[in-house]
Amino acid sequence: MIPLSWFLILSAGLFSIGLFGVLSRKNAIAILLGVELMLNAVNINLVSFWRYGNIADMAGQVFAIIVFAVAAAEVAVGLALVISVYRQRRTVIADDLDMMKW
Amino acid sequence: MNLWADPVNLAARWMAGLLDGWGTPAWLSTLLIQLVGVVLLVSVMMVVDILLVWVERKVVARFQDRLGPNRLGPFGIIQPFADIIKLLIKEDITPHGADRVIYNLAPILSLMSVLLLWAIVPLAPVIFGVDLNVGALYIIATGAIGTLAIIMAGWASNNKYALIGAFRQVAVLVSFEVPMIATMLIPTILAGSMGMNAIIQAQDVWYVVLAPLAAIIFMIAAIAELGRSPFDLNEAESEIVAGFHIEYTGMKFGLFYAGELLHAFTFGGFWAILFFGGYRLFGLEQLGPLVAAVILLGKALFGYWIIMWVRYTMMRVRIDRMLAFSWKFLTPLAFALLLATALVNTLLRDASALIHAGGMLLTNVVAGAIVVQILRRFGNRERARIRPSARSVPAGQ
Amino acid sequence: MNGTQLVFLGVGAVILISALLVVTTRNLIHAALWLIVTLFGVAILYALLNAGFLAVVQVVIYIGAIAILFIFAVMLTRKELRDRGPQLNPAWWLSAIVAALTFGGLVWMLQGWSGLTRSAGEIPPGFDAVGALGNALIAPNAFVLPFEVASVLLLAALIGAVYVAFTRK
Amino acid sequence: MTTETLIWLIPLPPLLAFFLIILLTNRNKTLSHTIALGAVLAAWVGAMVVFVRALGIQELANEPFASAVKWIPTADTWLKVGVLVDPLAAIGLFFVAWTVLMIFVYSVGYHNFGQPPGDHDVPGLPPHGAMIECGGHKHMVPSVEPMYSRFFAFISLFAFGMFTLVISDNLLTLFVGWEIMGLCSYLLIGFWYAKPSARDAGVKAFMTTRVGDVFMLLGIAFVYSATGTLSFHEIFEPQVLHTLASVPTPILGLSAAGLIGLLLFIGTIGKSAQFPLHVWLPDAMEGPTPVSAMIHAATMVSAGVFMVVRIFPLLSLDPRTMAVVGFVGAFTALFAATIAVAQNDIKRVLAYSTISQLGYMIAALGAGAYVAAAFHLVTHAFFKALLFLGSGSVIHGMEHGVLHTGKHTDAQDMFNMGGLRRKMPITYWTFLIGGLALSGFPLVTAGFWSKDEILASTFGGHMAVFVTLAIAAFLTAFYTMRQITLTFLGDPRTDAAAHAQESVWTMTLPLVVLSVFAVGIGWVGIPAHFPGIGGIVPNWFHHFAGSMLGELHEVEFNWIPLATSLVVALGGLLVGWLAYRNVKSPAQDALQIPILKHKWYIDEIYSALLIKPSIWIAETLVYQIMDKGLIDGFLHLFGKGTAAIGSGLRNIIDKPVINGFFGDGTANAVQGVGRNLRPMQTGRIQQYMVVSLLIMLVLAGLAYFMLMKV
Repeated sequence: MIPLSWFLILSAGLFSIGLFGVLSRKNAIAILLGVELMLNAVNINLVSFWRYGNIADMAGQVFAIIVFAVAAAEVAVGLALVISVYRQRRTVIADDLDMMKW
Repeated sequence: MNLWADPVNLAARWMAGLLDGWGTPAWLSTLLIQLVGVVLLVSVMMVVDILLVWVERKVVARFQDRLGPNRLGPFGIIQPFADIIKLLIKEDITPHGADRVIYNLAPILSLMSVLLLWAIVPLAPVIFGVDLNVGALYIIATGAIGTLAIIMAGWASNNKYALIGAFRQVAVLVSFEVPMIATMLIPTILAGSMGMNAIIQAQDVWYVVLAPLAAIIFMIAAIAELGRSPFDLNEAESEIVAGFHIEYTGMKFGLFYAGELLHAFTFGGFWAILFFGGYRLFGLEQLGPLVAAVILLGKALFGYWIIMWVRYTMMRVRIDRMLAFSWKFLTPLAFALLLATALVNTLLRDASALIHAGGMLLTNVVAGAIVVQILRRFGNRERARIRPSARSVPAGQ
Repeated sequence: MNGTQLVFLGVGAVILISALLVVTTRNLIHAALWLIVTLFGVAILYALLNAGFLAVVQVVIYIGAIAILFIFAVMLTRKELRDRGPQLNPAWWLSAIVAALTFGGLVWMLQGWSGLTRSAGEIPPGFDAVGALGNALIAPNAFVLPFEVASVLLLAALIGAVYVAFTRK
Repeated sequence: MTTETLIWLIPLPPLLAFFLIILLTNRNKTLSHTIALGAVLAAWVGAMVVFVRALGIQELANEPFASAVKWIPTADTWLKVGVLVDPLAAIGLFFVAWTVLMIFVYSVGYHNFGQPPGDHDVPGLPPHGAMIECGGHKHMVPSVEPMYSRFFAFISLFAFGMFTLVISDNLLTLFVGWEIMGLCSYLLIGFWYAKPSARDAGVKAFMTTRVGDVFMLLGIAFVYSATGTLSFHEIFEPQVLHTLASVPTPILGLSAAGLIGLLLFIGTIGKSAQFPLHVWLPDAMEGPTPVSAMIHAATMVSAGVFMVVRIFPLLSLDPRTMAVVGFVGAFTALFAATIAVAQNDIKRVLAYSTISQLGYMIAALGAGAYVAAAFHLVTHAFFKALLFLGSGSVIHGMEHGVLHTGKHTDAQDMFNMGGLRRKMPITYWTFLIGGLALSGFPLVTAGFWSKDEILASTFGGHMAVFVTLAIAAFLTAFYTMRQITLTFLGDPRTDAAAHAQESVWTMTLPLVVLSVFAVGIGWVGIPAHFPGIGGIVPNWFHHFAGSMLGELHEVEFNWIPLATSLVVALGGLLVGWLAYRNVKSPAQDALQIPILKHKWYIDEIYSALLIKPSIWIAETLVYQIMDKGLIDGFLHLFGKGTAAIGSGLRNIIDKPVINGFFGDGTANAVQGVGRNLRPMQTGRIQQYMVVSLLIMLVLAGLAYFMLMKV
């Protein structure tokens, strides 16, 4: 059978890749893609802990579902923001959106 | 256990024994067996699909007061094969600037999404790919893949019309998925399970009796998701030449076409499963799995016929009207029905089947009456807004 | 080494590779599509973990809604259909180091943990995960409150998104 | 419900009513008086239940109903407050509950509830009456009191104070109730605050009683410092009393007990309007009549006596204190009586008679006649309340007449009355009963028994007191008869009197009830060996109240005091009737001699001795010279000095050092730092994330090494 470590390491890798995407991509949408990857990594952890822990305790799956909801909300609002920013400033490059600097 | 009572499992067991005889490891043999089953199912469906081409063309002809294909074979039954040959031998064009991989992937996905649906269709109590306990959700999921295919096609074609078609498809899907899920949940509530088989087994009384409105809404949403007229905005010929598959030629287009037809047929099947008792018909299914399968396919054909009927008799709707129709009318209605059903079902749980059915029907009738009233008001207001001189339509017309 | 493990390894490889492509491909549409592949892989992982419901929900929500929204947004936010120029920040190597450090740290922490190599317990016969999940979501002594809060969050997100993206005429 | 709990609950309803009316129902007259009456009725029920249960207990004096709670933590003990119902408190509860209830009922009628609001009535003035249209012709009718609800709120608060005082088991809560009543008395005397006379009367009453209260507070403090407790039965422990009696004090060589008794007694002098501090009571008649009846006849002024009775064991330790008490009481009795004979205002006569009757009780206490004093306290409460209410009814009737005739006649001057017995029979008969009780008409009236007991008990040792009281009794009978004659008998001397009419039932009913008590209450205290009827009714009161003191000495019967009381009572009544049978105007009144009319010029003397000097001190000495000259001068000087110092400091230290260095310097420094750090803020969110993550990872690694490796 598959040991728990496989899942965990896999999700760790996925998480790091997502993190890299978030930190390094220029395009705001791409950053959101990275965020999605990270969320999925987290979900893998949750579900595998559910499976490998007490199976009658549904906390893991419930958390996963709530992560789904959060992800959906985050994407909806985030993309809406991106789109409205694009309308305002004709760009979605994160580094060009630095009105907050000195 | 004989061939008549349970052909599939019999064959599977026979094959397993055979493979063991050859000394294949267990997991490999299971894998192979399932593979064979899938191939079998898919090929059967493709054959059905080919027949559907013919059916569609004949029915269109009848609707449009023509004869339709009638040269090749009896009633032109051979015509589809001719079509397939034609498609196969046509030039396969990939437009310049197209995203080659995605462009070629799209038609496959689109057909795949349809075929995936058949994995959970129980042709008979013992003939089914897999009895998912989340079947209803599975339908939506595969629908999502279909949409994905259309978007890929639209985007990869590097063509404005195609892109517009894809956009429309996404908008339609996102907005019509909601009432569809809501109405799918009504049989789920009544049967207490999402599994297709369980739903069918629970339908001693067809759910079209218990929830006619839900059936209607489901059908409308299905048509919208299929992208067939009057909701065929993703390929509205007169506006955006052929929508997402404008650039496709030869067998790729053929795949889209086949996918579309089979999709319609499949949704007819699901309509039958969810609301018309699936393979059950007055105990006839007891005669044997094959009879049951025939019954189901017949019902699916009936649903398909309804879809065609709607398709060839309705005008195309404007996109904004369509979305408004979904968000402002279907979705609230579907959710209201969902609530009412849940409530009544809980109230009448312990009542006799007759009372239960009566209560359900009554709920639906009342809801329907209210809906009709609302629609009349709205229609009259619209008329008054557009043509103040127009007289409002009195009740009963 | 048996079937499931093979499946897992394959799926894992697909996931990681497609994820890497998500964060590196120049073409955003491709990135989104690769994301979809990743999500499929994750869904299969769920299935391996006997969480069928989550697998299907993963497909419905992530692929059916989120990924398509991404593609939508990508298409809406570009002047021409092609992406030119580098898609990574000039300082991408730094973030690469950070990510690598994170991964290393996580793995290092994990291998220090005792329960790492435990294997899954047997699923008791007749255990209905979906039913249990549903009960857990609406049981007052379980997660009904987070569930409701999540629904409110979704509503707020809906309204907020509409408001933000709305073009004032 | 246990009796103790019930006792705790007795004072609460009136307090509740007070707050309810003040805060909520002030606008609604009906609701207000319903609440007040309901509350006082509840208190009445409670009191009666407690009283009856108290009667049921033998040896109530030795094991009274008592319960106490810890209130204020003192160094090592607790200051406890609690309730105590012994025979005395039971009696107090009895008459307080009855009179208060009666007076509440009476007030409803007295303030013309149900009449239309006046045309130009203003809050703060007595109602002028309303013009109503009736059967074609207009005529004036009494109008309802504008501040009706307010009145009931105040008397409810007063009832709370009185009940608290009666049931309290220690001096402190007793004092609290005492002061609450003082406040209410002030508020109610000045109830019609737009009348200057009422205003001044209120202030006067407050000031004068304050004088007494200060001394009383001193006494209480002394008690606490001497015994470490304020609870009665702890003070009255024999050894405590013994120590108190033996400890000498620097003042006049009095013992501690004597000094304490004296101080507390001064409080009584203030409250019960005894001789030097009696001046406030007559002016207090400016208030509405129910107030005069309740506060200034039945309950509050009795509270003074009640307190003295309470502390009697303490008081009786020192003969000199007793002598003072006796002297003050006797003198007040006679002195007030002499003034009363010359007053023309119907209420003032009663006021002075109240003073003199209180003097009676005090004198009796001074003579050691504890039981007699308590007895007279009760009877007097009833018949004096009756008399006051009667006079109020009379005034009411007269005001009717005044309104009717439209002439401006003083509705309180007895010389404007006459012949009212036909107009207002109920008032007449009840007033007559009250009068006879006051003047001690033999055998039938309560006043006779109590007074006779006092005279009898003073006869033996204290001859002077006995004689004084006898004369006072004669005068009492005399002016009572004078009052009755002038008011009710003869013919109407004015149109107002001619058109007076009987009051409403809410006013007459209390009169009747009280008159029953005024007659009947005496029979519980008939001395056992009184000739003829003695011993028919057991001398219940004597046993009950007397059980408070350990030894119980029934006064041995003697003919002389009996004869004296008979003679003075009957004689006084007869003389009064003969003298005023046909007096038509003040001119024909032989007793209108200035010195009596002006109350022995006490007020004038006070104003000359105290008020004018104090005003002079305040105005000239303190204000002009000290305040303006000295203090202000100093202050101005000081102010200038500080201003100079301040400006100096500002120029030397503040501007250069503080502002220049600390203020601007730090500001510039911060600004410079900010200017140099600014480029860090690139506005690029990913940079922020990278940096923060790096730092976090490094810190995490460090922390891990620190924690694990060490």
